[in-house]
Amino acid sequence: MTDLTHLRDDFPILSREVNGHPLVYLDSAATTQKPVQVLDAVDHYYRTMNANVHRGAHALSVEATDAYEGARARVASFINAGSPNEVVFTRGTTSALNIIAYGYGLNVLKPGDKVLLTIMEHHSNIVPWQLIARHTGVELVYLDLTEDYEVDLSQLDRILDDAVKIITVSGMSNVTGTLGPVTQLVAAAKSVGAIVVVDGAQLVPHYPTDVEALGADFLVFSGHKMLGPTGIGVMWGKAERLEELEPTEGGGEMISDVQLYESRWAAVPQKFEAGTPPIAQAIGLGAAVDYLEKIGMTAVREHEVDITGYALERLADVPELTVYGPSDPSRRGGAVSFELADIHAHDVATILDQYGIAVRAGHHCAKPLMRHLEVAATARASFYVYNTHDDVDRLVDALMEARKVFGLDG
Amino acid sequence: MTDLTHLRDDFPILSREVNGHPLVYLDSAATTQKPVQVLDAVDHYYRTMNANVHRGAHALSVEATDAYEGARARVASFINAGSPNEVVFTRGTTSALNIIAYGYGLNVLKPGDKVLLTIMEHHSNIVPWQLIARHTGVELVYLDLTEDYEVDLSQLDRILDDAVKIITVSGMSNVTGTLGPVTQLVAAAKSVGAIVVVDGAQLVPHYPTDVEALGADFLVFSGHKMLGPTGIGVMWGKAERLEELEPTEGGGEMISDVQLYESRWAAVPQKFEAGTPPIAQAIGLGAAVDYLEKIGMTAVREHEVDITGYALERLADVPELTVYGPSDPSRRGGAVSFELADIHAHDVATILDQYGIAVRAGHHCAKPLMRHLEVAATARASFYVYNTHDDVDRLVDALMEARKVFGLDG
Amino acid sequence: MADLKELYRQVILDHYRNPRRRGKLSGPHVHAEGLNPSCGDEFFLDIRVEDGAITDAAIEGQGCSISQASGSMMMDAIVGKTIDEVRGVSGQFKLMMGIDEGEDPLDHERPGAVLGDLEALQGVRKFPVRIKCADLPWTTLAEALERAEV
Amino acid sequence: MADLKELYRQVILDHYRNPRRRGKLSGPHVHAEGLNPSCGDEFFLDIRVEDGAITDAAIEGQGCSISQASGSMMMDAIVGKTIDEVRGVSGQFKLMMGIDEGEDPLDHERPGAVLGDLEALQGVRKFPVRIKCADLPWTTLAEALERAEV
Ligand SMILES: Cc1ncc(COP(=O)(O)O)c(C=O)c1O
Ligand SMILES: Cc1ncc(COP(=O)(O)O)c(C=O)c1O
Repeated sequence: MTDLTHLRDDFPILSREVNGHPLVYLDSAATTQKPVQVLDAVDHYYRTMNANVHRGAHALSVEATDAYEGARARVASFINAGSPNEVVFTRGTTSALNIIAYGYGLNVLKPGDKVLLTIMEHHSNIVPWQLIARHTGVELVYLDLTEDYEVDLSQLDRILDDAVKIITVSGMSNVTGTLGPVTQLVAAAKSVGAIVVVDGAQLVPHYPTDVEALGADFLVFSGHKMLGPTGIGVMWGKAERLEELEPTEGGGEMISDVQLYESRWAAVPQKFEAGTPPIAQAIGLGAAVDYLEKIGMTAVREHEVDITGYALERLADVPELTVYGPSDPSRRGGAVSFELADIHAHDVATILDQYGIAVRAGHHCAKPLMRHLEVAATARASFYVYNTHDDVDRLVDALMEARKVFGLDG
Repeated sequence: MTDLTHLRDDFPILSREVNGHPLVYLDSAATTQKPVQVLDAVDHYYRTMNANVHRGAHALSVEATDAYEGARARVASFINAGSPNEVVFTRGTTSALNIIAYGYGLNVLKPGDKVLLTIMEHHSNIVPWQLIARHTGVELVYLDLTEDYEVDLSQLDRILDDAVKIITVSGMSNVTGTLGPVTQLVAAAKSVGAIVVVDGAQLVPHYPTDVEALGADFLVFSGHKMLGPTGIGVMWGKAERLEELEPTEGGGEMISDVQLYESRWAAVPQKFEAGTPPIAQAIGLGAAVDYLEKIGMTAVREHEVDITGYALERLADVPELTVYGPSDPSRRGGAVSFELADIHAHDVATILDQYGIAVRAGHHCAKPLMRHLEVAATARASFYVYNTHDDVDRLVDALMEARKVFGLDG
Repeated sequence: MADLKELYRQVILDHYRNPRRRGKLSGPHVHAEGLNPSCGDEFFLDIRVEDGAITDAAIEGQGCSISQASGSMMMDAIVGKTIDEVRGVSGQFKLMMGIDEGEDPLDHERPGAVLGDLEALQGVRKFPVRIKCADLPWTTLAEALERAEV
Repeated sequence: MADLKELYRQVILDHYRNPRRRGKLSGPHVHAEGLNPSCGDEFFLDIRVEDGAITDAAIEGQGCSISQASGSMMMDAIVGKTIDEVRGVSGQFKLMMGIDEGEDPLDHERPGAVLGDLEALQGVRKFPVRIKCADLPWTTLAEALERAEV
C-alpha cells in the first residue's frame, strides 16, 4: 500500500492546534480539508483572469471560460463521462438532487408513479422527493437495511413494478459507511424502465468511480467533500437524460432565446447552469480532481480500507462501544458511527474536542436511518487521505478518557 | 469627492497586461475584480478553520459557523436589514429569484394572477417567472421604457389591479443604467396588496441601499458583482415574507425533522439554505462588504456618478456613437451601452481587446430590452471603484482606432 | 482537563442518569416541546398550573447530559413554586449562564444557595456551543408558561 | 495593430457592408437557422437544391462583420456548385480555419486560388473566439444540406 503521510504537508490546517493539542481532523464526511494546490488554483484565477464566462469578447473572459470549461473536462475524465457536456456544475449535491427531482417531478412524473429510495439516504436525497410528492402525488417507497447494515434487496421483487419511475440511492452512507447496491438497482431499474440516480456525495471522493461501469443515469456529488472548495457540486447525467430533463432554474446563460412570454433553452450543459456559475469554485474542483488523480483513486481507496480496518480493530478494544455499520472494511466506506456506553454523542464530541479531535455528533442528516437504528444520535469519525493510524490511536485514547470523565472505568 | 485611485493597489489583476497593454477593465457589470482583502479572507478561512457549519461539536465547526454567521450579520447591517435572519445566502441573484418565483409560484399563485415586470429586466428576472407561469397559469405583464430610457409608469394605472400579486423590478439596469422606480412601484403594490421584489444585482454594489427605506419585500443580489467571490448571493426578505414563503430546495440543514413521508422546516433563514452552503464564499462576501463600507457607499456612488459623467461626455465626442441610456449621470448607474457607427459590437469589443480594454458585447442577458431598443447587440463599458478617468480616455482613444480599422475617418 | 471536570460534575451525571419526574402528566396540564435542530436534542415538558403555582410536572425526550440534567434539575427547582418564583429562578439561571446579560447572581461563598443543583451547570459557560443545551428546558418552560396564559 | 489589419481586411468589410444575396427564396427550398447563443449572432439560410447542385441561395440575419462576411462569401462560393463541390469548399474552409485538423490547404504563392475571397478570413485564426463567428454560416449550411437530404 502506498504511504500517503507525506500529503499532510499540503494541508496547512493540519498543523494547527485545537485546545492545546495538534488537530486530529476526523470529520471529512462533513467536509474535507483543502490542499494548497486547490487554494492556489482559486487564488491564481482571481488574481490573473477573473471575468464572467461564456460572454466576453475580451481576453480575461476567454481565459476564464477556458479555465472553467477545462475544469469541466477534468471532472468528466475523472468519472469517465462520455463527454464534458454530461457534467453540469451545481452548488452541491443537494442542489443537484433538487434539479433532478424538480425536473422530473414537475414535468414527467404523474400521480401514482413511485420513487424508490433506501432508508439510509441523507436528507438531501429524501426531502426533494417529498417536496415533489407534495406537488405531484407520486409515492415514496423505501428499502430497509439488513441486520448487517446492507440495503435489503430481498424486498425488491415485491416492491418493484412499472409504477417505479426513479430509483435513487446513496453510493455510500455517510452514517454507516454502507455501500449502496448500485449494480443490482441498475439491473432492477432496467427491468421496469426506471432511471437510477446515485447520490455520490460520499462515493466519488472515496471510491474509484466510472460512470460507464456504474450504469446509472445520474451521479451527483459535492466538491467540498473531495478536497475542493465549498459552493460547487456536480450533476453528471447520461447525454440522453440531460437532453430530456427540463431545467428548473431559469435565468441568464441557460437560454438560447428569451421572448416576453417564452424562451428557448441553451444546449446541455448550459441549460442547467442559470446565472453566473461558481466559476472560481469549479476551477478549484478541477485542481482537487488533479490532486486526487495524482494520488490515484485506487490508492485513495486502499488507504481508506486500511485506516477504516485499523479503526474498527482499535475501537473494538474500547469497552461498551458499539459501531453502527458493516464490519468488513473492504465492503464499506470510512464513515464510522458509534455509541460509547451511556455517554451521549454530543458529550463524546465535546470531550474529544478538548483533546483536539474533531468528530461529528448527531443525526448526520439521516433521521430516518437513525430511527431505523433506534438511536437518537451517534458520534462519527470519518477519514480521508491525510489521516493516519496515529490519528486513530489518539481517538481511542481520548475515548478512554471520556469514559473516565463519565465515571466509567478507563 | 474622495479620490479612490489608491484602491487600485488592492486589486492584483489590475497590474496585468492584455495584448501588450495594461489592462483596462470595463466589465464590472458582468463581474467585478477582487481586492486582496477578500482573497485573504477566503484563504484564511480554508487554512485555519475550514469545517462544515451548524453541525459540529468541535472547535473548527464552531469557528466556521461563527465566521459564516458573522458574514450574514455584516451583510444584514450593510443593507440595514431588521435582523441577520432576514439574510438568506444563495448561489447568486439568479438562484434567489428562482427561490422566490417557485416559492410563491408553486404554493401561492393561482391561474389568472399576474406578475408585473419591466421590459428592462435581466433574463434572470424573466425566465423564472415564465417557468412559473407554465406551471401555474399566472400571467406576465410588462412595463415599457420611455424615450428617455426610464420605466414608463404612465401605463401603471391601467395595468394595476387586484390580480397583480408580485411586482418585480431591477433596481438598476445592466444595459442602460436606468434606475428602477422602486419607490413608486412599492406604493402601487401597497394599493393592491402585491409584494415587490427588487433585483439588486446592479443596485446594491453601486448605490447605498437601505432595505427599510426601500420598502420592498425582497431584495436580491450577487457577491461577485460587489468585489466578492463567485458562487454566493443574497436573498433578503422581510421577516414576515420569509416566514410565509415555502422553501423550494429540500435537503440537509433546512429541516427540523425528517420523517419518511414528510418533514418540518427549520427556522428562517436555514429553511432556505438546503445542503452545505457556500461557506467560504459567504465569508468572502463579508470581507467585500467590509471593504465597501470602509470606502463608504456614498463615496462609491459619487465616484460612479463622476466617472459615468466623464464617460458620457467623452463618448459624445466620438463620431457616430450612440449611447443607450439616460444622459444625466446622477439619475443612472455606470453601465454604459453604446453602438459605434456600423461596427458590430463584437467587432468593437475585439478591437478594444487588442488595446487591453475589456468591454462586453452582445445582448447582456436582456433580449426583450434589446428588441425594445431595436438593436441586436451593443458594446458596454461598465465601471467600478477601481476605474479612473484615464481608463475612459483609453477607451475613447481605442474607439477612434476602431473607426480607422473599419475605414471610417478617425 | 480541568474544564471537562468543571463541565461534567458528578451532580450533572447523576441527574443525567437518574432524571427526576420522567413521564407524562395525566389530568389537566399544558404541554410544550423544545427542539435543538442543530444537534437533535429533544425536550418534552408537561406542567400543571393551579392557583398561580406549578403543582406538578413531567419530562420526556432525549439528548446530551447537559440538556437532560438541566431539565431534571429544573424539575426540582420549579415544582411547588409560584409562577413568580419560577420566573425568578429562570431569570437567575439565565444570568448565571450568561444567556441574559447582567451580574452573576451566584454567591460563591455558599455554593448552591441561590439555584441549588442548577449551579453545577456553571461549567457550561466555558463551552459556548453547549449553553443552548443547558437552556433548552428553560426555553421550553417559557413556552409552556405562555400556553398556560399565566 | 497588424493582427487587427489581418482580421479586418478590406474584402471582409466590403462583404459585411454589401452582403450578397440577402433575402429569402421563394419557390421550393430548404431553410436552416444558425445561432451563436453566447454572442447572439444569427444566420438564416435558404438554399435550392436541384439535380445535385445548389442552384440558388439567400441569407438573412445579423451579427458581427466576421459571421456576416463569411456568409456573404459563402454565397459566392456555393451557388452554382454541385453538392460535392460545396462539400469540398466547406472542407477546405474548415481546414484553413483550423476547425478541422489537417494541413492548411491554401496556396500562399497564389492568394485566392483555392477559396477565393474566403481566404481573407485566414486572419481570424489568430482570434480563436471569433472562429465560431466565421464558421456559423457553414454549420448552418451543413444543417440545410442535411435537411435537403442530399
Ligand atoms: C440586473 C441583473 N440581474 C440579474 C443578474 C444575474 O446575476 P447572477 O448571474 O450573478 O445570478 C445580473 C448579472 O448578470 C444583472 O445584471
Ligand atoms: C450521502 C450524502 N448525500 C448528500 C449530502 C449533501 O451534500 P451537500 O451538503 O454538499 O449538498 C451529503 C453530505 O452532507 C452526504 O453525505
